[in-house]
Amino acid sequence: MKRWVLLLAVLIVASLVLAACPQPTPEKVIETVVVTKEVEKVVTKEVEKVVTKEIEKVITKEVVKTVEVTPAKGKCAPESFDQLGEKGVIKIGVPVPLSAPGSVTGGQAMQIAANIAVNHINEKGGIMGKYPVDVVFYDTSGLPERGRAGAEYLITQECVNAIAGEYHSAAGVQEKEVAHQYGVLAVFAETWNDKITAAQYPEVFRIAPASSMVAQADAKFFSDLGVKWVAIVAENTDYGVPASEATKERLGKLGIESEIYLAEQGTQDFSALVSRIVQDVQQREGKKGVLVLITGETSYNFEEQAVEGGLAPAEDLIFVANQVAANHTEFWSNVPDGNYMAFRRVGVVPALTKDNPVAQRFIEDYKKATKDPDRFPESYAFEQYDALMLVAAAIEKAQSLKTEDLIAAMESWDSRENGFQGAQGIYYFLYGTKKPVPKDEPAWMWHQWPDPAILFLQYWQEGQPVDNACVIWPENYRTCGTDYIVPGTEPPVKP
Amino acid sequence: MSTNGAARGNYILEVEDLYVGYYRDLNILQGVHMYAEKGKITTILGANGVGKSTLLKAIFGFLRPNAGDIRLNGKSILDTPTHKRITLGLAYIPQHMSIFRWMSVEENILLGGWTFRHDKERLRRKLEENFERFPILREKRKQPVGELSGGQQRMVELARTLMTDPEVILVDEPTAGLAKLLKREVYQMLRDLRDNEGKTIVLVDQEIRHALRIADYVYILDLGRNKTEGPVEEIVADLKKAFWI
Amino acid sequence: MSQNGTIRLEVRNVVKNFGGLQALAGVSFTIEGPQLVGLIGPNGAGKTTLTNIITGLLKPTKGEVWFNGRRIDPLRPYHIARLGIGRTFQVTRAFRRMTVLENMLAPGLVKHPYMSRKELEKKALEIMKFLTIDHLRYEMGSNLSGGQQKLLELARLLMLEPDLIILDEPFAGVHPKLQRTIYGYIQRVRGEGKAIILISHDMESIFTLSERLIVLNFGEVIADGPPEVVKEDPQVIEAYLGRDDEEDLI
Amino acid sequence: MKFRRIYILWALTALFLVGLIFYPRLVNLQPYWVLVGMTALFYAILASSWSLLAGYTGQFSFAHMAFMGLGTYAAGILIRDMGFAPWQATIGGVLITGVVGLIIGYLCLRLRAVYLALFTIAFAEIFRLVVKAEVKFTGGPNGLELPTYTFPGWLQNLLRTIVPFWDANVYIPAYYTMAFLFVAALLFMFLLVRSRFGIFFRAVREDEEAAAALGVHVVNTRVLAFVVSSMIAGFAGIVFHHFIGLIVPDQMQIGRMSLIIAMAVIGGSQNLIGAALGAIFIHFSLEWLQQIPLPTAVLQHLLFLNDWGFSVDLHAGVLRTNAWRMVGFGLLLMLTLRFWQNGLISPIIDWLARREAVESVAQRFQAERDMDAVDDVQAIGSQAEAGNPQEPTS
Amino acid sequence: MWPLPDVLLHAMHFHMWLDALFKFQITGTYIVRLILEGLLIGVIYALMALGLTLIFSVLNIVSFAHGEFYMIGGYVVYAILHHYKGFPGLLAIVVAALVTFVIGAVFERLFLQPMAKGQVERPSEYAILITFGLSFFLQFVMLGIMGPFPKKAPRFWSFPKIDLGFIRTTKTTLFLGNIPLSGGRIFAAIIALLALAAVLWFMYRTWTGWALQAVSQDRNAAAVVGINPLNMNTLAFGMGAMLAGLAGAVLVTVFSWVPWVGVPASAKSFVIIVLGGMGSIPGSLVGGLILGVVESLGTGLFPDPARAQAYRDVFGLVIFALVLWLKPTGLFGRKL
Repeated sequence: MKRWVLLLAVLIVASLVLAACPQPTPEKVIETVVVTKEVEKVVTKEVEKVVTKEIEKVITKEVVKTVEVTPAKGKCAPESFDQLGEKGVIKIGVPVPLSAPGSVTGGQAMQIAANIAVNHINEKGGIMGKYPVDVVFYDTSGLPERGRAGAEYLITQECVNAIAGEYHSAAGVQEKEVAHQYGVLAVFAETWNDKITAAQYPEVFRIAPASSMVAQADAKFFSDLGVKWVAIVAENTDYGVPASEATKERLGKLGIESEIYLAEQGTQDFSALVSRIVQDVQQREGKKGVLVLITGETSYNFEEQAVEGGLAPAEDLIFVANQVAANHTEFWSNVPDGNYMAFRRVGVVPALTKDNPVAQRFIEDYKKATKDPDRFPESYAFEQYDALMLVAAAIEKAQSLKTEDLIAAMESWDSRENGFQGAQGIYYFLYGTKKPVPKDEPAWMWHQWPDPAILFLQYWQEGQPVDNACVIWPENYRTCGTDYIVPGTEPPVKP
Repeated sequence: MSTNGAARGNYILEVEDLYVGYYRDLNILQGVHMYAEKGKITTILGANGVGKSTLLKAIFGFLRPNAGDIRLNGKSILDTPTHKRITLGLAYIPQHMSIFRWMSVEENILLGGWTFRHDKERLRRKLEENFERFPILREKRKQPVGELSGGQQRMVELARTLMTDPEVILVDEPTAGLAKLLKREVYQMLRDLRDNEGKTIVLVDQEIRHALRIADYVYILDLGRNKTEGPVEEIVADLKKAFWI
Repeated sequence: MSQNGTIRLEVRNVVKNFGGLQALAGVSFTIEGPQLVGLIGPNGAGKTTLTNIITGLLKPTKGEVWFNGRRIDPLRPYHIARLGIGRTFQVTRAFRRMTVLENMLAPGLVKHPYMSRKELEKKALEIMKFLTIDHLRYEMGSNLSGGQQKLLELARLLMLEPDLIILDEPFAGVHPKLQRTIYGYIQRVRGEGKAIILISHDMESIFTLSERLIVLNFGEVIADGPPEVVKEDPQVIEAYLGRDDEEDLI
Repeated sequence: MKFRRIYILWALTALFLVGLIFYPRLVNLQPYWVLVGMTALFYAILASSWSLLAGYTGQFSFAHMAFMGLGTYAAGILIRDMGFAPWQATIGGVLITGVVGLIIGYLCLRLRAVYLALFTIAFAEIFRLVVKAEVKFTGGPNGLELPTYTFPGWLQNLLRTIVPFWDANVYIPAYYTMAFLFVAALLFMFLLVRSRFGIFFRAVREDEEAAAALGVHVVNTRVLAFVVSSMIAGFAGIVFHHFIGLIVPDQMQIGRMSLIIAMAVIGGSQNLIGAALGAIFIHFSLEWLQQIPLPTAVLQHLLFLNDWGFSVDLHAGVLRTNAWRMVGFGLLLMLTLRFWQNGLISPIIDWLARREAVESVAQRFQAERDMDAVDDVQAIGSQAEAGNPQEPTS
Repeated sequence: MWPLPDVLLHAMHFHMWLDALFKFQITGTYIVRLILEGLLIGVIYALMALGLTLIFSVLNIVSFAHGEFYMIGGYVVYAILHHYKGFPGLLAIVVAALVTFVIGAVFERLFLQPMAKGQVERPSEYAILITFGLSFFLQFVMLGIMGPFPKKAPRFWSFPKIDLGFIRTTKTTLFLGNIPLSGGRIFAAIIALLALAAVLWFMYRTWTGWALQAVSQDRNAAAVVGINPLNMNTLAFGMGAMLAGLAGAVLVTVFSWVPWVGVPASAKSFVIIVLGGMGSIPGSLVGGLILGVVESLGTGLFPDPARAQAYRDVFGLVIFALVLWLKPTGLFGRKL
C-alpha cells in the first residue's frame, strides 16, 4: 500500500511541477509567435538578453490568446533573409518515398531530379544570386502517418521554407494538412488525388494532373478510338480504386461499358484474372480496350502475364499499359512481348521538349545522373525538378520568405502567357486566393496547373526506346499519322 | 550381497556410480553400478520405474550422466556421441518399437548397416544372413514396417541390430507385448547369440522368470539404486526375498 | 468434503480403448471414507489411464465415475479438481517459470479466490514449512531439484484442500531423505481424514502405508484387499513374477 | 532500514513516470519528437499487451495487429455509418474487439504453439485482405478516416492549467492522452497479472494439465487473456488512429506484427514492463538511426556505402541507414533470442525485483551427493524401520 | 449449373451470381483453363512446400523464413544473369540452389542446433521466433543489397515453333486447343517437376535420403543405427531452403522480384503443408496442386470481378484456417 501512496505522491508532485514549470523558452517564443516579432523590433540587440526576461510574462499571456485562435505554432522557418544565418541557405523540404511500401523507383528518381534542381539553382549562386538552396529529403514510405511525420519533421525540425515533392497521394493528403496548419508553402509534384487541391488551402499548389483529369483523358481516348467496352485492371490501392471508379464513371458518360478488375498487389500471379478478362473480352462485340491502372513494376508483371495468357494487343483490342511502360529499358526487359502496347504518359515526351532549353538541360543532366543515356526523365522527375524551380522562382519573385508573399508570387503566374517556364511546360494557376474557383468548375482546380500534357503513345517495335514511340492521342500531338497502329503493321509515318 | 564388481572376471562393460536423470537434476539413477562380463548375459531386474531402462539409455548415450563413468573395454565412452557408439561395438534395442514405420522392411534392415553403407558386399551378406534368420521378413521385404504385426516388427528391429555384429547388445524388454511363442523365440535367440556367437548381452526385463532362465548374472535395482546382485543361482535360490521385499 | 462428511469414489465398470488397444477392460471399485488405497500393477496395467480418467484428463469409452454422489466422468479436469480430487503426476509438473510461492498460490486462489493474499501466503508457508521447502519460497520452480519439485507438487495439492488425493509415484527419483518427508506428508494427510490413492512401484512403501491394495493387470482388477492378503494372492505374484507353469517355454 | 534493490526499481519507476510527463518539454515541444514519443507509446502498449498474451499465457498470436486494426475499423465505421461520437465509438470499438477476441480465443483453444501461430497469421491476413478488398465498406486501401477527439470544455481548461503548453502543438494533447492510456493500460495489466488471474495465466502457460488438475479453469483463463489483450490492442489502436486521423489496411501487415514481436522479445516478453520499455527503446532508436549525424571527415570515407543501400549525405552531414538499420535490428532480435531468451530489459527488472539469491544447480547437486555420502546407511535403516509390513500406518 | 441448395445460394448473394453470369458466360473451356493454370502454378507451390515439409518432418519446426529463401533464390539468378550476360540460365538456377542451401545450413548450425542439443529453453517458442527473426533479417539484408526496385530476370529460353493443330506454340505461349498457357510457367513447372523427381529419388533411393526419412520417423532409432541426427537436421534445413530457393530461381523469370516477395510465398507454403498434413511428402504435392486450383477457380468464379483477384489469397487462407481448426493433421497427416 505504501508504494502506491508513494507513486501517487510522485505523480502529484510531477504534475504540480509541470503546472509551475516555465513557459516555452523565450527564444522559441520569439520565433514562433506573431506577437513577439513586434516586441523584438523594439528591443535593441544589445539589451536583448536582459529584456527577454521582463517581456517573458507579457509574451506568455499573448501566447495563450494567440494559440486559442490558431492552435498550431511550431514552424521555425526563417521569415526574412536576415534570419538565414551566415551561409544564407534556404531550406526546402522534399518528402519522397524511399522505402517500401512506397514506390522507391519514383522516390529515387525524384531525389535525383531534386538534386539537379538544386545544382541548377545554386550554380548561379542561389536564389537572388546569394542564397543557395538546400533540399532536405524525408522518406515517407508512401504511408499517411509517415507523410504526416515527415511534414512535421521538415517544418519544425529542419525549418524548411517550403515543401516541394511527394509521390504518393496517401502521404500527400496528410502532408497538405500539416503544411496548412503551419502555413508553409507546399508544391505537390506527383500526387494526383483530387482532395489535395480540392481542400483549397492557400498554401497548397499542384503541378501534377488531378486524377479526375487523367480519368477524363483516358475516357476520351477510348471513345475517340470507337471502343465499346473496356476492362479496367486496377491495383487495389489508394490510387487504383478511386482512379478506376473515376474512369468507369467517365467512360459511362461517354457511353462506353466497362468492368473493373482489382488486383491485389501482393499477389504476383494474375493468370486467373487474365483468364477471366479473356473470357469476358471474347464475349463482347466490337472494339474492346484494356486499361492497366496498376502502377510500378507490378504492372509489367500483369502485362507480361496478359500477353502470355492470350490477352495481347490486337486489331479490335486496344491494350493500354500503365504509364511506367515509358521506362522502356525496364519495360522491354520485363515485358519482352509487349509489342504494340499503348500507354498513357503524363508529362512531356521528347518531341515536346525540343524547343524548351530548360527541359533540354534537365534531360541531359538527368541522363548523366542516372548513368543511363537512354533514360528520358519520368514525369515525376520533371515535376519534382519543376516544383523546386517554381519555389525558387517564387522566392525570387517575392523577394521574401514569408509564406503569404510566396503564395502571392505563385498566384501571379495566372495565365499561360504570363506563366513560369518550367521543364515540362509553362506553369500557371487559374484559381486561388484572389480568384476563387467558380461554381461550375471542380473544386480541385484551386492552385492546380490546368494543362499538364496527357498523351497516349504506342510502341510498335520490340525493344523500341520511348523517344520514338508514336504519339497516337490527342490528335494535335500525333506523330505517326495514325490513331492506332494495328498489331502486325508499321505506322505510316516514322518519327 | 554387494560386491565390488571390479574384482570379478573379465568385464567388457563397466558402469560406475552413475547419476542420470531426464530433467536437469531429477536423478532417476542415483549412484548405480553395473558390470557386464564378456560373453555372458547380464540381466537387470527390478520393479517398474526404478530406472532399468534409464540405465540402458545412459549407456547408449541418450541421456547424459550427471556423474559417474561408463567404460567399454576399459575406455570411457562418455564423450562418444550417441550415433558413434554403434561403431564401438555397442548395440541397443529400445523398449518401444524403434522402427521406421513408413519404410520397407528391407530398408529398415539395411539402415542397420548405416555405418558400413559403402561396403556393398558386406551389406548384401548381412542382409542375406538376416533373411535366413527370419524367413518371414524375406517374404514381406517390400512392405512398410508399420503394416507388420508387433512380433514381426520386433524381428525387423533385431535383424537391424545384428547388421553391425555388435559385441555388446543392450536389450530393453524385448518381449513386451509379444505372443508367447514369439517370446520363446526371442529368448532362444538371445541365448543363441551368447552361446554361438559369444555376444555380451545386457538384458533389462519384466518377465522375471524368463529372464532368470537365460541370465548369467543378475542385478536388481530399487528406486535408482542397486539393491541386490549376484550370479543367477543365488538369486533364484531366494526369489521372493530378492523381489518381494 | 461432501455434505455428509464422507468421501465416496465409485468407479463403475470403466472401459477405455485407445484405437484398437484396450487399456482398461471394465474396472470397478469403490473407495469410501478416509482410506489409503494402494494401486499397483505391472507396467501397462492401466494405472495411469485410470488416474487420468478419474481426474478427467481422459474420457472413458464406457462406464462411469461417481464422486460424492455426483457423476464426474463427463466433467472437465478443473471442475473435478474443484470438487475435491487432487493428484500429482508421475513426472513432476511444477510450474517452472513461477516462484515456489506462486506455485502454491495457484491452487490456493482456486479454492479461496477472495482470501487476502497475506493469509493465503501464510497458509502456503505453513505447508511449505512442513514439507521443508519454505526457504525456497522465492525460488523459480525450474531452479528446484527433482525431489524438491516433488515436494512442491505435494504442497500445492494441500492448498487445494482436496478430499481425495491421488499420488502417482511420489517416491520415484527422490532422495531417501526427502522420501521420509513424503512419508510424513502422507501420514499427515491421512490423519486429516482424506482418502488417498497411492500409486507406487516401491513395494516397501506400498505395503507399509496402504490399508487396502488394488492390483491392476491388463486393465482389470485382479486383486482387491488388505496388503497381507494381496501379497499372497497367486494371481498377483504371477502378474509380477510370471507364471510357474510356463517352464516349458524354454 | 536495510537497503534493498527494489528501492532502485521504485526510484527508476518514478524517474520514468516523471520523464513520461516531462517528455514534451524535454524535446522542446518539437511536434515531430512529440509525435515520435506518442507513436512509441502506442507501440509500447501493443508490445506489452502482446506479451500478456504470449509471455504470460504462452499463446503466440500473430493477430495482435489485426485486433488493433479491427477495433479501429469498428470504431471508424460506427462513427461513419451509425453516427456515434468519437468517444462512444471508442467504447463500441473496444467492445467489438472483445467479442471477436472471445470468438477467436475460443477457436484457438485447441491449437498449440506453431498451429496457433499459423492460425492467427491466417486470421490476420484474411482480415487484412478483406478490409482491403471491401472498398465500399472499409474504404479499402484508401483507409478509413477517423475524426479527432474533442475534449469537453471543462476538461480542456483543467488540462490547460496543469499543462501550460497544452496547445503548443496538436500532438501535445495526443501525447498526453496516449501517455495516460499507456499508464492506465500498463497499470491494468500489471494489476491483472498480480491478481489471481496472473497466477492462473502463468500456470496455464507452464503446464495446462497440471493447472487443470489444481482446479484452474483453463478455458476461461486462456480466453480471458486473449480477450483482454485484444481489447487493449484495439483500444490503443482506436485512440492512436483518432489522432492520426486515418487507418490503412497496410498497418496490419505481418511485417508490422513482426516489429511488435521483435520489440516485445528484445525487451523481454515475459515481462509487461520489459516489453513496453523495449518498444519505446526500439522505436526511438529506429527513428534516430534513420539518419546518424556524423562529421563530414568520417562521412567522406563512407561514400562507398552508397553502393550498398546506405545514403551518405555530405550536405546534411548524416549517414542515412535506410534498410540497414532494420538489418541490425533483425540481427539483434536473433542474438537476443539465442543468448538472452528473457530479453535484454526484463532480466534487469527481475534482478532488481528479486528477493532472494538463487542457489545454483551445481551447488545443490553437490549438496545432494554430500547428503548421500553421509547418511546413506541411515536412510536405508530408517526406511527399513518405517517399512514394517505388519503395522500399517493409520 | 450450380447445384446448391437455395438457402446457400441466397447466402452467397444469388443475384450477384446472376449478374456475373450475365456479364460473361462460364464455359467448360474456361473452367478447364482455370484448372490447368492452377495445376501449373500448383506444381511450383508444391516444390516450395516440399522444402517446408522436409524441414518440419526432420526438425519438427515450421520455418517462418521459408519465403525468404525463395526470395534469395530468385535474386541469385537475377544477379548472375544481370552481371554475366550469356551465363547459362540453368546453371544459374543450380548456383541459386547451392547458395540457399549454404545459407540454410549455416543458419541451422548456428541457431537451430543449440535447440536440438537441448541448450535452449522453451524450444517451441524459440523455433517460431528465431525463424521469424531470420525472415525479418534476410528481408532487410536483401533490401539493403538489392534495393527495393522490383527486378526481373530476362527469359533465357523460348518455345520452338510447333503447330500440331491441337497443340501449337508461339514464342511465349503454348496453346492447347484454344487454351493459352503461359510459357514461362510451363518452363518453371517443368524445372519444378524435375526437381521434385530428383528430391523424391533422393529421399527414397539413396542412403542419405533413407537417413533423413529415418530421422523424421524416429530420431532415437536413427541414432541407434549410427545416424547422426544433428547432421541430418542441417541437411534437412539446407535442403528445405534449397527447394524454396529453387522455386524462387525458376519463378524469377515469371514474376518480378522484391525483397518481400517471399511473404505471400511462405503463406502459401503454410497453407499447403497444413492442407496436405504436416510432414507428409505426398501431402505437400497434392496440397500444392489443390491450392493452385482453388486459387485459380476462386479467382475465376468469384461473382464480383472487381474483387476476384483481391480475394485470391483469401481462398487459400480460409481453407487453411478451416483445416487447422477442424483437422489439424491435414489430408495425409501422419502425426500432429
